[in-house]
Amino acid sequence: MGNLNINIGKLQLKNPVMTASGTFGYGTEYSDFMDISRIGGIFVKGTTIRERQGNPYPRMAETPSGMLNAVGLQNKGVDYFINHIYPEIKHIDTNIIVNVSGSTIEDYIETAEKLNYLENIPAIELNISCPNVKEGGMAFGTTCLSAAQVVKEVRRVYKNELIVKLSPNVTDISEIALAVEAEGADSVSLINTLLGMAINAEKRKPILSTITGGLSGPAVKPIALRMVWQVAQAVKIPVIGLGGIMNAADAIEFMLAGATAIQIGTANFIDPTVSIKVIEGINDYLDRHGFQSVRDIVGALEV
Amino acid sequence: MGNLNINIGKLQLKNPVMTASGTFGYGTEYSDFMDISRIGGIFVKGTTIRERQGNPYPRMAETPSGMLNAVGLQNKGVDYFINHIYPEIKHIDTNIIVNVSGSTIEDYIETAEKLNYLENIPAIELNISCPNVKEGGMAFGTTCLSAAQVVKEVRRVYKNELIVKLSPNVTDISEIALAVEAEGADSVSLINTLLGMAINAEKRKPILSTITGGLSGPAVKPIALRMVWQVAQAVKIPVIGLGGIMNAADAIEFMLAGATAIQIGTANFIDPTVSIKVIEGINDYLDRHGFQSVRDIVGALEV
Amino acid sequence: MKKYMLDLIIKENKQLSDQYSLLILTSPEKLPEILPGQFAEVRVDGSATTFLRRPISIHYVDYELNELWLLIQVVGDGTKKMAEIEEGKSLNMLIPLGNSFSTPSNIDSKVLLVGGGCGVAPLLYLGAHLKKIGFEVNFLLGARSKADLLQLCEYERLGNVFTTTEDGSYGEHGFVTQHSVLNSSNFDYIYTCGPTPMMKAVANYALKTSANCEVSLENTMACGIGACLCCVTDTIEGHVCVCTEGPVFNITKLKWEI
Amino acid sequence: MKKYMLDLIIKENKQLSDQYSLLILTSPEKLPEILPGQFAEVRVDGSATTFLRRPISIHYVDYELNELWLLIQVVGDGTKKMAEIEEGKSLNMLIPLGNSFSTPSNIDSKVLLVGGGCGVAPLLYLGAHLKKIGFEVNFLLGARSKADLLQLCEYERLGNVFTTTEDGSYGEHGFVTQHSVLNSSNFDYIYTCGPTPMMKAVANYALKTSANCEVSLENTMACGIGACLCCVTDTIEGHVCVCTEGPVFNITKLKWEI
Ligand SMILES: Cc1cc2nc3c(=O)[nH]c(=O)nc-3n(C[C@H](O)[C@H](O)[C@H](O)COP(=O)(O)OP(=O)(O)OC[C@H]3O[C@@H](n4cnc5c(N)ncnc54)[C@H](O)[C@@H]3O)c2cc1C
Ligand SMILES: Cc1cc2nc3c(=O)[nH]c(=O)nc-3n(C[C@H](O)[C@H](O)[C@H](O)COP(=O)(O)OP(=O)(O)OC[C@H]3O[C@@H](n4cnc5c(N)ncnc54)[C@H](O)[C@@H]3O)c2cc1C
Ligand SMILES: Cc1cc2nc3c(=O)[nH]c(=O)nc-3n(C[C@H](O)[C@H](O)[C@H](O)COP(=O)(O)O)c2cc1C
Ligand SMILES: Cc1cc2nc3c(=O)[nH]c(=O)nc-3n(C[C@H](O)[C@H](O)[C@H](O)COP(=O)(O)O)c2cc1C
Ligand code: FES
Ligand code: FES
Repeated sequence: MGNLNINIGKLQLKNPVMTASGTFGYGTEYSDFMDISRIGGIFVKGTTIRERQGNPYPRMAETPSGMLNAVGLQNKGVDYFINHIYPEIKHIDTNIIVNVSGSTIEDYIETAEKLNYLENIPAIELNISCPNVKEGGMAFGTTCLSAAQVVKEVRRVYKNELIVKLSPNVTDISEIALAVEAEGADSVSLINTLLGMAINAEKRKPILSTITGGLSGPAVKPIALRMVWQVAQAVKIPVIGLGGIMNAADAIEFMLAGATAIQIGTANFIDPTVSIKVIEGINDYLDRHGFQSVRDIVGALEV
Repeated sequence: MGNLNINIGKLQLKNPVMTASGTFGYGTEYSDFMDISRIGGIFVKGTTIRERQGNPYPRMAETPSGMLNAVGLQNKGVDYFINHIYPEIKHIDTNIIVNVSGSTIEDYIETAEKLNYLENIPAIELNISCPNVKEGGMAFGTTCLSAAQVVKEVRRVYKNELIVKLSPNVTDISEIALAVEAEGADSVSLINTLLGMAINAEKRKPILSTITGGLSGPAVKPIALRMVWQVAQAVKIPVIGLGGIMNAADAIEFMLAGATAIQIGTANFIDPTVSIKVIEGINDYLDRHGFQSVRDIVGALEV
Repeated sequence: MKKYMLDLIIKENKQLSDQYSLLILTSPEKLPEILPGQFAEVRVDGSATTFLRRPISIHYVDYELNELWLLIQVVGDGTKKMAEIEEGKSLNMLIPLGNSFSTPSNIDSKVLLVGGGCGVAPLLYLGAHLKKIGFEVNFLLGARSKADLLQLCEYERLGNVFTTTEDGSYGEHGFVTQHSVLNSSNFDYIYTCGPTPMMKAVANYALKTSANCEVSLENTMACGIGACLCCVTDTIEGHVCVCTEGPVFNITKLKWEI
Repeated sequence: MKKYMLDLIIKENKQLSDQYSLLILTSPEKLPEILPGQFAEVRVDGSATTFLRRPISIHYVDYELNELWLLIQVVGDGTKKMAEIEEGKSLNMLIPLGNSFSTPSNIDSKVLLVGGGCGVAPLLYLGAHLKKIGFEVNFLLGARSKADLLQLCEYERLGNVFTTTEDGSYGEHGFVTQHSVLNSSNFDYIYTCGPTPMMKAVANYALKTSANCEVSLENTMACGIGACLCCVTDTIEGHVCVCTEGPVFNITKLKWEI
């Protein structure tokens, strides 16, 4: 039985398996299927300063080994989260991390500031990479300048672990990672979804109401793995890897490539208990290969 | 029976279905399985000024709904092509288009110049987007400046149809498309492969000899479709769409998004006769929907 | 209600036609409580093109025989694989999902269950439930042709069945909303499931006749349990998830143009 | 040789064990000419994780019965689906692919066919071919244990069979290259197929004893017909495709460190 404990900066995880924002609700949606406190961490839905109705439907299209979504950050706003949702989930015995999105830098700052004071929210994940809203999100994550700027401003007000979630829709993701590291990000998570599109040929219409949407699932895994590998080589802060993880082998690949921990997104839809299976699979891998601790496999790729 | 003829600039196609460079050899590899002259055009292997041995093996990894390759432009060089291969294929009654790669601008210029004089090569496809060779290719395709530069220089010496193949590994592909259009590209083709990576968790080693490789197949289709849509909106020259096309519906989606013609790559490995099936499927679609000509569906997406 | 992930075993696969299959599933354990109108998210194995689970209505539950019925219409690869599944194999599903049809508080209410095509599926279980409580159940079932009118004798066992076919091959000729029973009778509660245009026409009729009306909506779903927000519909309360707040909605809640 | 894309029908699926299946395929039409050492690129349907075709050696061809045999070892999802295929279903394949083993010009040559694990597959057809021409055929077959020694009686029908198992459960104990026949006899031609370390050991033996030696290589393949250049191996003539210039190579052509 290997040791699964691992830290991301100040954040202590009982194991490196977490669930990705927007795919796991607030956690409680899955509690019928398993003991969600066994997971290393839960990244809750994208939260914005004010309530958002999100995009019109249809918001989803299935693609080969993946899916496109165009949810568009539907949520009731940070105050509703603090007053109504936080009290319901704060006692879950794992790391609850809030994914923070915004249309302007001020939105990010204000939202982060409010979350700073929640005792049981040890970290936020700054989503500068959502491809599904016109006015913001991804735009911040696609140039070093804007990424650096938003991180700098949020860092000023947010005192706990600051994770910055990077967009894969860029020429050089390491550059962006270095830029946010320089401004005080404690760690980076990647990847968010890739901008994609689906068409119904018979109807000659886009499938999504927004024409384009974010691609996730195993289809993107090779790209995510490459980016985690590149970023892990470039930065000194911990990297959280995600994108298409479906099983323990996938998770281990990300860790070998340099991820300190991983998140599971779309796979939750296929198997709500997948995160538990991945935890067990990693444990089994450590045993079979004689590793004492999961820390030993981080970046252990032999090249 | 709709009319399948369509032009890409001066290039006349009997139908919009072509086969992608690196996936269809020199065409003759497939002639046991079908009459290859029925295809609208054949993009032959990446050709360089001098012979290249390509990358060490393993060069291939299967991924969910796709594959990674790291061939690295293995070919016998342009002179060998002109003297030994061209004579064997020049009588095939379809458009034979040579995919040209290089490590320096001079390589591209010299290669293009030599191909200028081959009567039955009506076009070249400038590959500024190969992710599998260190010294060049993709580097040219990832900034507007370098993309514009290589196109400008090649345009000076190459008089026939000049197609520029774009890299998807960029933040804004329309920008690059506009840059090469401005320098005289007659059309653009997209997408080349996305940079990806595969790891064997049990062995803790990368699967490819080059660590990273190019991702192709249906996994990338949503991304390719989005990029074709974006570029078709941005440029005035024709767009050739490719990336994950497996059947007629996929091909039609690309044309609806704005592609004047399409290429089929990885799907040839799954079904060597796929291009003929796609031609027939497009024809059937035109009939069912009452279109006189395949030209009527180009960009016909209703948004 | 507690949700489960279960592997149910195919006890029987009655291929009703090329296009329709009735799957009768069972389990070594007692089936959980399921309400009429709820659905399952079914995992499809062995299809290269089916990545996500597929939402399928609960057609019927027989607690005595410990049977759960699904009625499958083949429209693509996922439903094709399901429709072809062999007896003895199992299907993995999340169940029971969604809300349910409501029950009229007044036992004298006249109820009508209007189904079109494969949308008839959830109405069998609803009809059985209403009958058990003591309602007189009326079904109005429409389809393209006789071959698409599914499970008729099952419905007939539960109440009065009125039918229409678009080609006139069975019952009255035309659409459900043109059936003469709608002119000759008045209903207090109307439940409907089927193609959206049909449900809108039914909703329209309900509004005109001041009947209470509940519709069962479809939507593109990824999770089926309210986690992804992919399946929203527009209501007077804003965007809500069809998989948790629905699939059953009272038409007064919807922002439908009818 | 002309290549075909054919749907061959499973006449029989002999599940030799959990890990191995022998597929006997047939076709309403006459099978094309196939040479020993050639392979098929088999399409696997109904597996979500298998995207590309899978290269599988021709185990045997019986032109009289119009049968083609494949010997499948389950290593992943693709081979699992193949090994489980039901009789009456069909497999789509590109066939015949690759070059073939050569035939010694001198009929008195002593030939040895050395196979390890599932690498024994192509040697059955090669042995049958050599026997037909008039050679006395010697097989040296190795496996982990008795259960992994496949199709023994088929080989025995064609010539002398020497065996080794790593656990000593059958034949001589150890690896094929430790078998006593290698000390007691001299061979002019050695053909081998199996795990690379085994083939290298065999090649080493061949070099020492000045025997001609041909090996059948594996590689990761996408197209199987020389179009993609994914399957190269390093030879004295540079990178060449295993799917067209191979899978059979004379060891003098390879840049092996042995
Ligand atoms: C609450 C609910 C209950 C349903 N009950 C039944 C039932 O009892 N019996 C039955 O046969 N069908 C039912 N359906 C419809 C069924 O889910 C779809 O027909 C099925 O998902 C199509 O899958 P496919 O792979 O066969 O087709 P695909 O090839 O995926 O697509 C074919 C068509 O189905 C639509 N579709 C694809 N995925 C979904 C999805 N996740 N949700 C909705 N539509 C989709 C596509 O837009 C397309 O038009 C129900 C749907 C919902 C939302
Ligand atoms: C010329 C040739 C002849 C062969 N003959 C036989 C035979 O007669 N019987 C038999 O059982 N097997 C044979 N093989 C091996 C067989 O192709 C692989 O075992 C099979 O492709 C694995 O597929 P999978 O989906 O079961 O496993 P996967 O899950 O894909 O992978 C399992 C293992 O197989 C390897 N593998 C995956 N894809 C390929 C590929 N395209 N080519 C080679 N290796 C791969 C992987 O690296 C991995 O180690 C032959 C291979 C070659 C190249
Ligand atoms: C339906 C859906 C909603 C998502 N919502 C968010 C979100 O609100 N904020 C965010 O940062 N990422 C969001 N994502 C992206 C995921 O967190 C994750 O980065 C991405 O899906 C890749 O991982 P996967 O392939 O494991 O799903 C969403 C993804 C999906 C599929
Ligand atoms: C094995 C392989 C080799 C390739 N070689 C080349 C090449 O030499 N030049 C080039 O421009 N593109 C090359 N490509 C990219 C394809 O032409 C095409 O752009 C890409 O595969 C996406 O299309 P697809 O998904 O239909 O395969 C290659 C792709 C594969 C799979
Ligand atoms: S399908 Fe995920 S919220 Fe409804
Ligand atoms: S597998 Fe494509 S060239 Fe050999």
